[in-house]
Amino acid sequence: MTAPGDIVLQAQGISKSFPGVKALDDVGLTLRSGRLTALLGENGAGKSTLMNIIAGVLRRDTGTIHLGGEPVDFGNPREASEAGITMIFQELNLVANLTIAQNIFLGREPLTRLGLIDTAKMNRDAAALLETLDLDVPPTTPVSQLRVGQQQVVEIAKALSTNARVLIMDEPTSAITEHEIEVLFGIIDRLKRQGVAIAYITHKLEELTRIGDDAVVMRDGRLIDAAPLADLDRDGIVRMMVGRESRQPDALPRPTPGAEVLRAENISLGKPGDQGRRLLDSVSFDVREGEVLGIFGLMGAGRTELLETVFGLHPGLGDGQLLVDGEPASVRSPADAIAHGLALGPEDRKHEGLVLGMSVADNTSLASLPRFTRRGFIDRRAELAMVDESNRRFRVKTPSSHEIIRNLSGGNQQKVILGKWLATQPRVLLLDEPTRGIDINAKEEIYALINELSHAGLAVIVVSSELPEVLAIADRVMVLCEGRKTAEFSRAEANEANLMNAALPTTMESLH
Amino acid sequence: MIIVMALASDAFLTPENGWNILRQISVNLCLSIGMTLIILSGGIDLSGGAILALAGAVAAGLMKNGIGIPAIDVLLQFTLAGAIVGAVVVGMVLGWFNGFVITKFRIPPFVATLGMLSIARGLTMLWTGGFPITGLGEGFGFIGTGTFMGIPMPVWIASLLVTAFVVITKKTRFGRHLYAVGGNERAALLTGLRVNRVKIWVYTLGGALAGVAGVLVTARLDSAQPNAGMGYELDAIAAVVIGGTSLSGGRGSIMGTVLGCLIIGVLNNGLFLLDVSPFWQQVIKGMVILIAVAIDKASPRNRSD
Amino acid sequence: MIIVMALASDAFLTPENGWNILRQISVNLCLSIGMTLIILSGGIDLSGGAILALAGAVAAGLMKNGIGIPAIDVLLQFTLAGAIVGAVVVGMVLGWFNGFVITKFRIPPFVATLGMLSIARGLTMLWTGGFPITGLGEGFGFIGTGTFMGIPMPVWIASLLVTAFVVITKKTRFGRHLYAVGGNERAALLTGLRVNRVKIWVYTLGGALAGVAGVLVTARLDSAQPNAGMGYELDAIAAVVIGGTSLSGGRGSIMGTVLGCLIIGVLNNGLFLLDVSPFWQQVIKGMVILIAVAIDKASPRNRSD
Amino acid sequence: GESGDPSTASAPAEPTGPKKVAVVVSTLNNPWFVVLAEAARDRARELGYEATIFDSQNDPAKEASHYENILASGYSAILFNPTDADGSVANVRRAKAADIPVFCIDREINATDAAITQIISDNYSGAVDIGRHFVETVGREGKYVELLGLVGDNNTWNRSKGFHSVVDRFPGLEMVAQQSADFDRAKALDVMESIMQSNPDIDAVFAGNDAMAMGAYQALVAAGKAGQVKVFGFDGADDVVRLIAEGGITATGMQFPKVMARRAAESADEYLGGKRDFPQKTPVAVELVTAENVDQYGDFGRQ
Ligand SMILES: Nc1ncnc2c1ncn2[C@@H]1O[C@H](COP(=O)(O)OP(=O)(O)OP(=O)(O)O)[C@@H](O)[C@H]1O
Ligand SMILES: Nc1ncnc2c1ncn2[C@@H]1O[C@H](COP(=O)(O)OP(=O)(O)OP(=O)(O)O)[C@@H](O)[C@H]1O
Ligand SMILES: O[C@@H]1[C@H](O)[C@H](O)CO[C@H]1O
Ligand SMILES: [Mg+2]
Ligand SMILES: [Mg+2]
Repeated sequence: MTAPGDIVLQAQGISKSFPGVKALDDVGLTLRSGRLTALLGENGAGKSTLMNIIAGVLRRDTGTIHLGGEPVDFGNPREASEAGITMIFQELNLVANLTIAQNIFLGREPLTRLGLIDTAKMNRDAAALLETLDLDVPPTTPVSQLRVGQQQVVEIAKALSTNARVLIMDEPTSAITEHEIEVLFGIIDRLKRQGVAIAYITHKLEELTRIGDDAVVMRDGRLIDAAPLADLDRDGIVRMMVGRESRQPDALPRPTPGAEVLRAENISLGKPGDQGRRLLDSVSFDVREGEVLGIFGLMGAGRTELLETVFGLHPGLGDGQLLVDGEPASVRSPADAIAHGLALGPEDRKHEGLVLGMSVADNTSLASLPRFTRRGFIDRRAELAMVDESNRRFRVKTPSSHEIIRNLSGGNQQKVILGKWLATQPRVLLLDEPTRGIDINAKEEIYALINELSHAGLAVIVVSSELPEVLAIADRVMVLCEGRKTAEFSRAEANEANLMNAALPTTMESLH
Repeated sequence: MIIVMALASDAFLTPENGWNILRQISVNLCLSIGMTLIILSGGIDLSGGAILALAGAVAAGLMKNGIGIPAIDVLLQFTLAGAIVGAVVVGMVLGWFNGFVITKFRIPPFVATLGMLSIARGLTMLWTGGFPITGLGEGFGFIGTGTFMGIPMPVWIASLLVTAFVVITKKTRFGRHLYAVGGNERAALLTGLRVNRVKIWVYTLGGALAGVAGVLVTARLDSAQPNAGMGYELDAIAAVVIGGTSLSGGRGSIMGTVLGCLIIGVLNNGLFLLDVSPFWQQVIKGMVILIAVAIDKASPRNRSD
Repeated sequence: MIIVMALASDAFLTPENGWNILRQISVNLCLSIGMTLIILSGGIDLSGGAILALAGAVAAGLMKNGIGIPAIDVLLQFTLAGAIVGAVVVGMVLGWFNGFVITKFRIPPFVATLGMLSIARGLTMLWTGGFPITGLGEGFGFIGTGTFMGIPMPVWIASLLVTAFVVITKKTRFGRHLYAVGGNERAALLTGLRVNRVKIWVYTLGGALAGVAGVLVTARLDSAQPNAGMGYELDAIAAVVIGGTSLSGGRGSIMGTVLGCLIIGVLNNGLFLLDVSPFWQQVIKGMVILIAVAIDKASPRNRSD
Repeated sequence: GESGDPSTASAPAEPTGPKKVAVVVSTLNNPWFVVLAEAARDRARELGYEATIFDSQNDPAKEASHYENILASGYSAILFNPTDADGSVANVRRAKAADIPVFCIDREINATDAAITQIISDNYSGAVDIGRHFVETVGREGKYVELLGLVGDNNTWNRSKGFHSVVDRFPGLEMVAQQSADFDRAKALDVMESIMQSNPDIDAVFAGNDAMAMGAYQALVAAGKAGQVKVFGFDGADDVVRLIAEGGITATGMQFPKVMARRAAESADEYLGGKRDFPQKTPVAVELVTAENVDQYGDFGRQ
């Protein structure tokens, strides 16, 4: 067993290029036994790429990696995991149709003497793991029935079950609740005591004081600094990340809300295939011109469903009434919603917001093509002019508007989505977790944009799981809990305590 | 490949043989254009060959016998143009039905069109009684065998369709929507595209193009064969895929498909010219499909995931 | 459906007819088991029928003529068991080749197996010279037409295979990995599963099962037909999909496929007993496929997106 | 005529309704067989039977399934057009074991002790006649193309062999291409177009059936060579007969599917009435149809 502080893994001189991008340029990393090294940097800094190389997902172009003093060169994730390196990936990697237990032990299924899978043992072991993680769901539940946050917990369970000596976590807390984060941090402490070396990527700097030991700051594929956390302060880190002083979110003046634009009355939503349960139960709200309405709640409170229902995505299942400018509006599809001036930036950018194989330009204009269409034909010149204007306005960083959007960083993808919707000249903008997985700098740009848009008279609804975010940008906050509206606060009334209080279920009955 | 063939057979590089190949691929090209649209939208169509047969039989039947409506004791006679329109309309209706079933009942396209394959084959048999409909007259035959300004009619028709659909896919809103639906259906839906409407159109157009192909086949043979077009759907899919269109949708082009049809046409033609034994022809054709697609996959532009 | 048929025809519910149906579906069942594995893994196979034909021809050829190795002037003679093993090995090799091409050159399964369809058909013709191989002897015929404990041999063989593959898919690591690869290939890869190895095995098994099906067809007819199994791949896919297995992989089961085969078998059998005209049969069969899948899709357990 | 066993003739006592006769046909995807099957069915009905057509879709395995169904459901006789000379033998034997008489039509099975009788076209001799006429009209020198039918089909090779048994004796007649067009009109058209590229100077085409002869003719029309190149077919389909009269096609071998099918139905009726002495093979001559005698013929038969 290594002593605490011994070097477990050392990477040196790592470089990696993708077509058109140098993602890593001569980067090094040292992971020590029993210590957590935080990787910090803007979107696209190269954090995930570095971790993916260490975990055998990507091949490096140059450089060396030593594990326990021995040089290693992994051709695939299996070789890395056999050598004791386990990674929790930034994007969920579970097989939806398998159960929790089947996912946790995938590839390492316990066998009976006959060589068949020992299902009983597997479920027992999985149940024990779930217990330590405080996830109260039977291990035989198919993963497809879990919320995103619960799935993230299963990912963690899966990683823990490998007993790795190097554990890499790429934004493990981006989708889980405060409570789940606490549990995770408890486990991280325990693993550190057991001598595991941990690499941890996050955009939430406040987590570091709680669990971090060392920090590595990256920018544009280069290593900027590596030091014990104690030697760094928050402002210093941010300065290193973005390469300049961070702009304080100056409390920009808020416009006075105008007339009511959208009113939703008694929105309800049944659970598909289950008559009894309701995902939403008579939720009513309204939003005015120039106003930002925040919707807060824990994971699974039904916020995504609320936006989707308003946007016409559940025509058969939902009921309730929508009024736009006081007139009843029939919204039975997103196309109807758009026709009434609504726009939705979905929670899952990659899978719901963008056609990843299309160019930046084609994605940007996709919702507003009618404006550029004469007798069915697209006026390409007018279209590109709009796209260029939009890219300038939203400061989209891209080599050209013909670049395939898959190659852009998350923050820039999010800005393209905003640009796409603004091109439809909407009245109400619905944004679901618009800053999830986005770096501090890009986040602030997006806050500024939201503010700017509301000054221009747009009504904005923002769903967020981050208290500071809601408090910073919303004029009014509505809280959901288990599909019901539990409270509404004005900007002046809202604070962390009363929001959280309204968001917590009163009955602790679990949600499945 | 073209070079190999040119060296091996003198007849290969004659202009006459060029027209020949183009005429021969024109039917597959019609089907393949429709198949390209369908595959771009993220679907697949196994019923093209069967719709072709029914449409051809309908064209021939309308031309030759008209259609009787016993209830009011009327016999409708059709002109050449009327019969052709009738065939294309039949293709459209069956294609529309494919799209309807796929979008409304969410039946996977593979299965829905497999069902249609069986249905259309049965309908063709019912319409023809199992007998070819022959002797369709000069005018009809001209479409299949005539030339206009020295260019065979089927080549004209196929070229016009290629041009039209290159423009449709590249320059129109419908074309853009097609790529978006095939690239990411959920995102397209959330962006307000009428995904189902796009899909229904795609299958309807596919059916219409199969109808045109049916008219061409019938005109070339001066006869509607009940078993026409058997297996043509697989040729069309092969052409589309060899032409670089991704089976998962959203990526590819009509011009690629034209190239795919040409490769298959040249291969078929060349193997005959070289008088390769029919047994070996099958083996070689299979190999060439594999090699063509493997090369395409290995090219840098397609290395993405 | 079974009820409708039973009411309409007395002959339908006899025990004899029951064995009949089971015997008739046994070949399709072998192919469909392989197809289920392949579809569960996220692939598709169009070459099953062609491999069936080649394997059947190989079994018959080995039985009857052995194989000569001219270089060393040796003629290898094969026993019954040897010939059967030979056929299954041929199926495995071609299946393996499918898997190899799919994983190594990343050719879409649809295309790779379409190429193999052509290759295997050509090889069958080359092996047989286009003529059936007949007169294979009692022992061989017994496999196709004999009974053991009152149960037809093909039913025994199919049942054993069903049992084996139910266990394999449900209880072994390979089976679990199969579902994982089909359900989320990237997750399976990142979890350290040997995705390519799983896929190659799946296609190899599919080939082996096509080989078994080839032996069964040949034994039933006491003759290997060069054009055996034409179009069987589509029947197999239909059975798998009707049985509730998702064409996008990761969801479904062998028992579902057994049900799918039964539905198709009962349908074929019943339509004949009811004296439905062969032309209408095709129309009805297409309709039933659509309806069966639509009902399956509408059932609550499948309402997920 | 040793087939049939009188003691089993009265086997299944069917108290009510007419007896049932099955017509099992290799495929309905070719009008030739549609004519054949419908003629057999209609004749059986005329004779007072219930008659049903079973389509084997060119697949002996499907044919085997039909046999099983038929044997399980009380049919009295099978009028049978086999998918394959070898592949169908086992089926006929199974019927024989169940005491159901089988009467083969048009295509043989390679067994003489299984069917009651086989009423078949004499393909080989018919093709010999065509070969003779070919040499007479084309001459002893020239280039020709042969279009084969389905390469897995007996008739394909019987016709080819019969033809070559004559033509190959004349070394001046050179076969410049031999390709399969699967008995299919559209395939024959494509194949012929391609062949003519490398062999623009052919004198004749021999096609293994009339559908292919028509496809080849269509290619010649398109190339402006109809009439120059002599086309020979086999079957006696109505468009070929018409073209022989018009001079577009040189000759075909007339088969008599309706005659054969009716005779099979009548034989079955006689068998069920007690008659037992049938010849194992009843060859039906294939008649050479040329411009001289074409007025005597119609669609698949004599006027
Ligand atoms: N497969 C790929 N192909 C092309 N470019 C890629 C690929 N993967 C990453 N990149 C590019 O490499 C750079 C580094 O990306 P990486 O994912 O490592 O960033 P990150 O620091 O993890 O960012 P985030 O905080 O957004 O997760 C980015 O410019 C990204 O666009
Ligand atoms: N397709 C579905 N089928 C069944 N249950 C679902 C489905 N989608 C969501 N749910 C359930 O509905 C509830 C509300 O989920 P929803 O995604 O709206 O919550 P949320 O507040 O937006 O949280 P998150 O931030 O995780 O999206 C949860 O209990 C979730 O498990
Ligand atoms: O005799 C028939 C006809 O010639 C038909 O055209 C093909 O199959 C043969 O068996
Ligand atoms: Mg990352
Ligand atoms: Mg949500």
